Amino acid sequence: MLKFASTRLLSAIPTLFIVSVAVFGLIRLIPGDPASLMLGDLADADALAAARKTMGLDQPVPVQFLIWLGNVVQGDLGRSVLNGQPVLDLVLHRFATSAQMVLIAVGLSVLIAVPLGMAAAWRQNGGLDLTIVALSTLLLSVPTFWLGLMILLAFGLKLGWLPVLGYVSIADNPVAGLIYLVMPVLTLVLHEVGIIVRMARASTLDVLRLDYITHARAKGMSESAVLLHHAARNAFGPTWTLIGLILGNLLGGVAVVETVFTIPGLGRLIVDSIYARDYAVVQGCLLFVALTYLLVNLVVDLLYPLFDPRVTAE
Amino acid sequence: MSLSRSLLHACLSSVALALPGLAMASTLTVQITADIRSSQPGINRDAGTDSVMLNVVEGLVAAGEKGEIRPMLAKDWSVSADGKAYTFTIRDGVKFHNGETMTAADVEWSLEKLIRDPEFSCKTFFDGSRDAKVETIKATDDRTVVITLDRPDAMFLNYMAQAQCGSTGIVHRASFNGDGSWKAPVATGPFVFGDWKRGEGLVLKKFADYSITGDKPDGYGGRKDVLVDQVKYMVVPDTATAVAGLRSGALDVLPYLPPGEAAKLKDEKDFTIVAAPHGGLVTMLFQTTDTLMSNVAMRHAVIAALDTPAIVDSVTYGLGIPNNSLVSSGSLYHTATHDKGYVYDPQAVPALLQKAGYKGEKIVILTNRRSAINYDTAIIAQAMLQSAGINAEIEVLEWASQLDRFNSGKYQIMAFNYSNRTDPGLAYQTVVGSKAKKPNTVWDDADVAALVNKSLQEADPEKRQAIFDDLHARFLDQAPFVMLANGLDVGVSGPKVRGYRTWQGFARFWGVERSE
Amino acid sequence: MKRHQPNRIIGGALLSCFLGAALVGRFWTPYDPMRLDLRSKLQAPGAAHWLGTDEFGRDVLSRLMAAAGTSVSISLITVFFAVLGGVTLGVIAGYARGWTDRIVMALNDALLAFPSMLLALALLSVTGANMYGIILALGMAYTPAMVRVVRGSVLSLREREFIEASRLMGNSAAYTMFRHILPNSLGPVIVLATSMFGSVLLTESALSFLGLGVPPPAPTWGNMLASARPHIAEAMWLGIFPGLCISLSLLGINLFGDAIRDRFDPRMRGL
Amino acid sequence: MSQSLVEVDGLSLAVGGPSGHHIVRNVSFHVQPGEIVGIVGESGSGKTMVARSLMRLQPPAIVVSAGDIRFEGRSVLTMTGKALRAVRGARLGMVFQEPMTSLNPSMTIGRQLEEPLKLQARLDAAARRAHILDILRRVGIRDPEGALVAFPHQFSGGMRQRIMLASAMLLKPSLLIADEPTTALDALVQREVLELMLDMVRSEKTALLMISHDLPMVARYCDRIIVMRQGEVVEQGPVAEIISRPGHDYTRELLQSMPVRGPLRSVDPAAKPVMEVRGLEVEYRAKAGLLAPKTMKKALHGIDLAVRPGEIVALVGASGSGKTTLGRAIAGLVDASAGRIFFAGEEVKPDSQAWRHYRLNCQMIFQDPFGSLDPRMKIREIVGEALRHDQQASRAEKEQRVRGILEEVGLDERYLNRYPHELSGGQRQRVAIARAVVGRPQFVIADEAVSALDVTVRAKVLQLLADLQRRYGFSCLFISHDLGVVEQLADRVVVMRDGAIVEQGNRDAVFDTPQSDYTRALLSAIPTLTRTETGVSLAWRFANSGEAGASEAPAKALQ
Repeated sequence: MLKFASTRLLSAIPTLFIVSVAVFGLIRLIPGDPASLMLGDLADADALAAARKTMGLDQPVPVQFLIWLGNVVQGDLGRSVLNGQPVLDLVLHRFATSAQMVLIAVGLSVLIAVPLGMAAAWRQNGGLDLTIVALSTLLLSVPTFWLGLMILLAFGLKLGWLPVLGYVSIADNPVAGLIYLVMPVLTLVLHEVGIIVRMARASTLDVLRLDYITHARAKGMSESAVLLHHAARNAFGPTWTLIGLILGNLLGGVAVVETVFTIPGLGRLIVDSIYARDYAVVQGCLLFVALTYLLVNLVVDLLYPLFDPRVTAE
Repeated sequence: MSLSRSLLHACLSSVALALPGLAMASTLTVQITADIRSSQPGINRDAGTDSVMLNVVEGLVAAGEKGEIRPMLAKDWSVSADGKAYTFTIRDGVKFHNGETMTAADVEWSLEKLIRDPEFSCKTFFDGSRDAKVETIKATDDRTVVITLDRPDAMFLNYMAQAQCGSTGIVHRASFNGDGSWKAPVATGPFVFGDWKRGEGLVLKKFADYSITGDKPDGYGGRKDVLVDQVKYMVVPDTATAVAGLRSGALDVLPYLPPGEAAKLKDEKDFTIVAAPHGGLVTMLFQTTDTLMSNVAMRHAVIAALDTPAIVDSVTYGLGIPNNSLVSSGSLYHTATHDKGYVYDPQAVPALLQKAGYKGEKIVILTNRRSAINYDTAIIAQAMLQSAGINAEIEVLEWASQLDRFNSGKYQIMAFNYSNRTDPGLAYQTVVGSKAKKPNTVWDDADVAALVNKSLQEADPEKRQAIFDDLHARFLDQAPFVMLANGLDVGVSGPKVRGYRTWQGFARFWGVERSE
Repeated sequence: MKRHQPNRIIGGALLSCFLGAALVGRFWTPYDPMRLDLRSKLQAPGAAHWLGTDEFGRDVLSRLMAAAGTSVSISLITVFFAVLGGVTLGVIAGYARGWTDRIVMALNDALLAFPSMLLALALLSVTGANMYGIILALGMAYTPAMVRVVRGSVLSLREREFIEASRLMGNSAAYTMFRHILPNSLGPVIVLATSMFGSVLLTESALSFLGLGVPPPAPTWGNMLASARPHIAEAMWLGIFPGLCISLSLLGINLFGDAIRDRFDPRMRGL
Repeated sequence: MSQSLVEVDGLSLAVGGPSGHHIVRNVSFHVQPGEIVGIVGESGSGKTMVARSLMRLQPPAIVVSAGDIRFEGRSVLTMTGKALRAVRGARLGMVFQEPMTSLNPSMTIGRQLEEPLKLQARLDAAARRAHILDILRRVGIRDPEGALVAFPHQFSGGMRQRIMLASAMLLKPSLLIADEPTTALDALVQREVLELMLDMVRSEKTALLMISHDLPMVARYCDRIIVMRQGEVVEQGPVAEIISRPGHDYTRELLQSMPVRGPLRSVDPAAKPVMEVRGLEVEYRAKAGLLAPKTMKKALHGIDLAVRPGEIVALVGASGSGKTTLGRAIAGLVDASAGRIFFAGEEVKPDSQAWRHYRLNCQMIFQDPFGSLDPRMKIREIVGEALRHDQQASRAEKEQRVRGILEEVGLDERYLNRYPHELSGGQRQRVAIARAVVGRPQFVIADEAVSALDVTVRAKVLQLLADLQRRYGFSCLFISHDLGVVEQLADRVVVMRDGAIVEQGNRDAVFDTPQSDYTRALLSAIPTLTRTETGVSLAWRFANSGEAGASEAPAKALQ
């Protein structure tokens, strides 16, 4: 397993290299640069040149890339041109914020969606099944920025139960931190439940067809025991892989939800940094996001044998 | 149900006590759409940063309500006969936030450090590349500072007071770390720079030892009474969320609101809308070197097709005042001459188009989504141009990309806002120049450039008035771009807030009260 | 055997409804969807404007009908490019294996490691927000998933006996590829494509929300929804109708997609 | 007569509600305590659904539309859920066909065996464990302690079926239902598992209801037989009576379909071989272990084999013997690591000119008629594709040949434009045969070509293959694990084990006087069949010997 993990990590290096080249090139292809943004309509040629020089943008792009790469290898992701903070600190701090929200949301989604999906599969084609399928499809198709605003208006404004905006880190104050997370998490949960229910239903249907389910019934087990002890774990495998993909994608930041609920997370940092042409931050973030994605999927693969002992981490 | 409801409330309110920012001290909570770039005034800044930092720092002089220069840290000043030496006498007993009393030596050190900093955003105002060069800054005694220039410069004090220059604010040595890097501002303003959580917001605290001067608030000068314990800025990028926050009481002031949003809140009694035009320009720029737009008849055709008052009315939801002159509507120089503007005359368009030899070529209007005014202007203008037979299309760019196009001059028509220019001369200076030297220049005319320079060096108001009248006539004749209105900043304050006003687009928090 | 019959019918009905609206919308709408009427801004649904007017006084129904065409074609073309790219690269990687496979998959993983939304955002900043930019950006963002699916399907098909049978008949690799492997890998491709179709609609909407969607005045459901957001309090209809269009068309596509999946899934067919 | 253990009375089953399509009609039978009864039928006969409905375990879409099932005097159909669950497992045990899917892959053997004990017996944990270890030992698991914490995939198919049996017999039910319990297993393992099962039911006095398509097997072990076809019972009675004097045409047809040895054809032993391999070896890269370096594993050890013109050579052996690998290596689907292949006396090397000629003259029929036909092509395209590289024939001629050969395999014009999934298994295999022979190859490899087919269909397809072979005179390498079929068809038999040839010779020599124990063990699994006037009589060779090659490696991973 160790060997598998290390091989996978090694094989991620070329991928990460491609990511860095792509990010570096892509962001420099975008018109506009941080110098002109800082100067706004005051810009003239001299001022721009001077600002670019202090930002290190006067060098040819390949040279900039090599300098950056050299620093990255030594663990230095550079500093933000926007506010001079070390990119690594910035990324880690923002990631922690996004991650706690995403992990809670995905965790809850799984807890809700998997039983629903299983119930739908168990009563395939029944009223319950049709309702669950239709509802999950509907949830899937409401844009999160819209859903988020509705939730904000309902719980924050109309009912006044929850703070409309602001953010407190769970680390600083666990109770308050959780309260601020309720609405963003709810938004994410409603969306992800839609996706996971469909997968859980499909994989449960596959499993329910198999003989060991009949075998379990033949042993005299009750329906709930059959579903819980025999179907659940085996049906969870494909869902688990999907969860990995969802996590990998969401941990890169949920820019929209973070914008709606004023959460200072990684997604908003990336979007803001793209808008601000904060090259070092965009590069650092996307490299980090790619690494996270690869790591999450590695962890998912390493844990897969828990749900299906036939699969060994090879 | 009601029991559980009240339990929930009890639970939440006990939590609320624990929440920072909801503590009992009187706190004014203010939206900012983006985090500040740095806490170092004049260096690494943008308009939002200036707006926050100018509550913390002060310069020797400040801009007054109408753009005139007022004393701030300087009690008064004198200019030598040759116009090259400025002698400032600083006020007694002004305290820095760390409790130390400000001396002339502090001023010398601070100005020297800022003006010579290669990253100073107003470097070109003071190094001779635009106007005069600052030769020396000397503290001649404990209370006197002398600044000498290489040539006379009528705008020098204006530059000193500019917000983008951080009002050339005076900071204490303790603002820097031992290695010379920036730490945090230790300045003289009415608010002390407090806790800054990057990406979330920051807190300014009342400065108890602030030395009050003047008798009433006057722009960035005058009397500054702090009536709250602290101002808490929260980064809320989404307008709809911010409005919800205002309604729920989580936010007290939204200093910058799209006019459309403000218009909706206008009729609700709880909210106070503050709208004030400033010296900025709301425009649609023409690229006069473009094959199509270089034709004056074409530009006149476009202008004739636009019902500019209707556009202004619509994009500002009735809050803005149409103004086709670069002399801002609030300016002393805005006389009846400057009320003469464009004539909406769709019937005249076909003739003008024919004269211009227009054959239905596509014209692209660039705009962005960051400014609701730019965006709406482009949409309405496009519809008006289309119906007048001009084949206009819209391209929406992300703001930085549009700025890049602006700076390189690569566009046909562009909806664009200039930031606040306090003096009409500065407004003309911004748009006039040589495209060869500076591609983001809009109006490239040597005679006009000479006139603009003259206006900047002229101190006599009557002579200046004549120059501005002449410039406006030429502006209408040459139509280098469409001037729609002056910049408009709309803010809103919540039910508990008293005394919040907006001025020149800045959010100042002295003189603002919050009732509990 | 006849699984989810009602779902399939509902799905088909919804889809044909929207396609019909898109088709009609190309030739006729109650009002000119682009015409501003600054005097009748934000009018609630009524006799004159069945679905109300927007913040520029444009007729919402007309815009929805016009938008159907734009939205549907953006989705269709994007998915088409994702399928084209995905099938080409996936087939090459799956069939060639070895180094070609490794290089294609390393590139693909790199693309996949970006959240698709952010990739689209960055690409759109380069190309500028226009229909072609969106198609390019979303096409690129969606291609990697398609490559993976096609490659997986090709790899499993390679082991099937009818592929060996083709080799035994003396057929070349290229022939086997196009005649046997390609047509048989289309099932999962179609399934993924239907889900992508809906996802494009949503992503385009989210991009509009972040400021980079299809530029006005051309309406899409996505940019209508995004620009309705500030008016949610006093003009709910501005958001509800385009939102309903997206939701219902997505529902239609998903239900229909399930039916297609059943049709293409050999296990389902065996039942 | 004592009360019957099971009484099925006029049972009808329908899909999707009582008025739906009937898959079982008016079935009645009974099982006495301790009796061993077999239900025989081909696919679609409804035998499995009848068996499952005894425990009310049929899929939810299938409902009982008429009739009654009584177990120990109580109606199964009207039992409450609780009562039913008390009967399941405790009084009624079941063994399923597919050992790969009938045990939960994510649960240890120990827990799966413990479940029914927990539910139905009042035993403490220690007693349960002792009981489970005891039964695992009885079914022949060598390391019962280790098995408790092992997962199903760590066992071979035979071992899993033993575990299934242990699970079903754990509570000493009064009836064991075994649904095709050994069909998925190798002939050798099949017999071991069956005999173990019979030992156990006999010693526990448990009645056994065995469902199978394999008439000889049922005949060998059962007291009574129930023959089903298309949802109906056509005949039932004591084994000896049904076998020797079948009362129904269908039963007769089943018996007729059983392979029987024909006269031995003479093949000129001096004739130059059409196809010959010398010293053929195939190596696989063994999966590298955690730290172990990659190693090569030999699947074939220096095989010499020749097939003469017009000869049918059968390649037999248990699974894993290398017979399929040999066939695929000869066809060029697997690269040989050593050795040479000759065709018509000339050596063929991959990618040579001779190879191309060989390629078109050596065709193959695969086992799985689902997998070997491209599901997206019409029948005419599938068969026509084999003529793609024939430059001489015109389009019209090719079309003519396609139609001709399809007619020969018994598929008329209506089938030309159909897709494989619209055909039955037998029809598909006919298409596969048509495709293989339409190009008039000189050599055909048939890899388990009839193994997946029903008995009656198999007989017809075999007959077809034999007819075509006679007509076109191609040589054939017939790979099969089914010695009955081989006995009917082959001229010469080659026995393989562990990648090497154990024995070869003409059919009669190998079948009548096998030289190796391994061959003898293989032969002991099939009956010798003699047709009598009214039916058949069955006899078994080497009934109590030949265990030598039969035992399998314990806990050998199947993957």
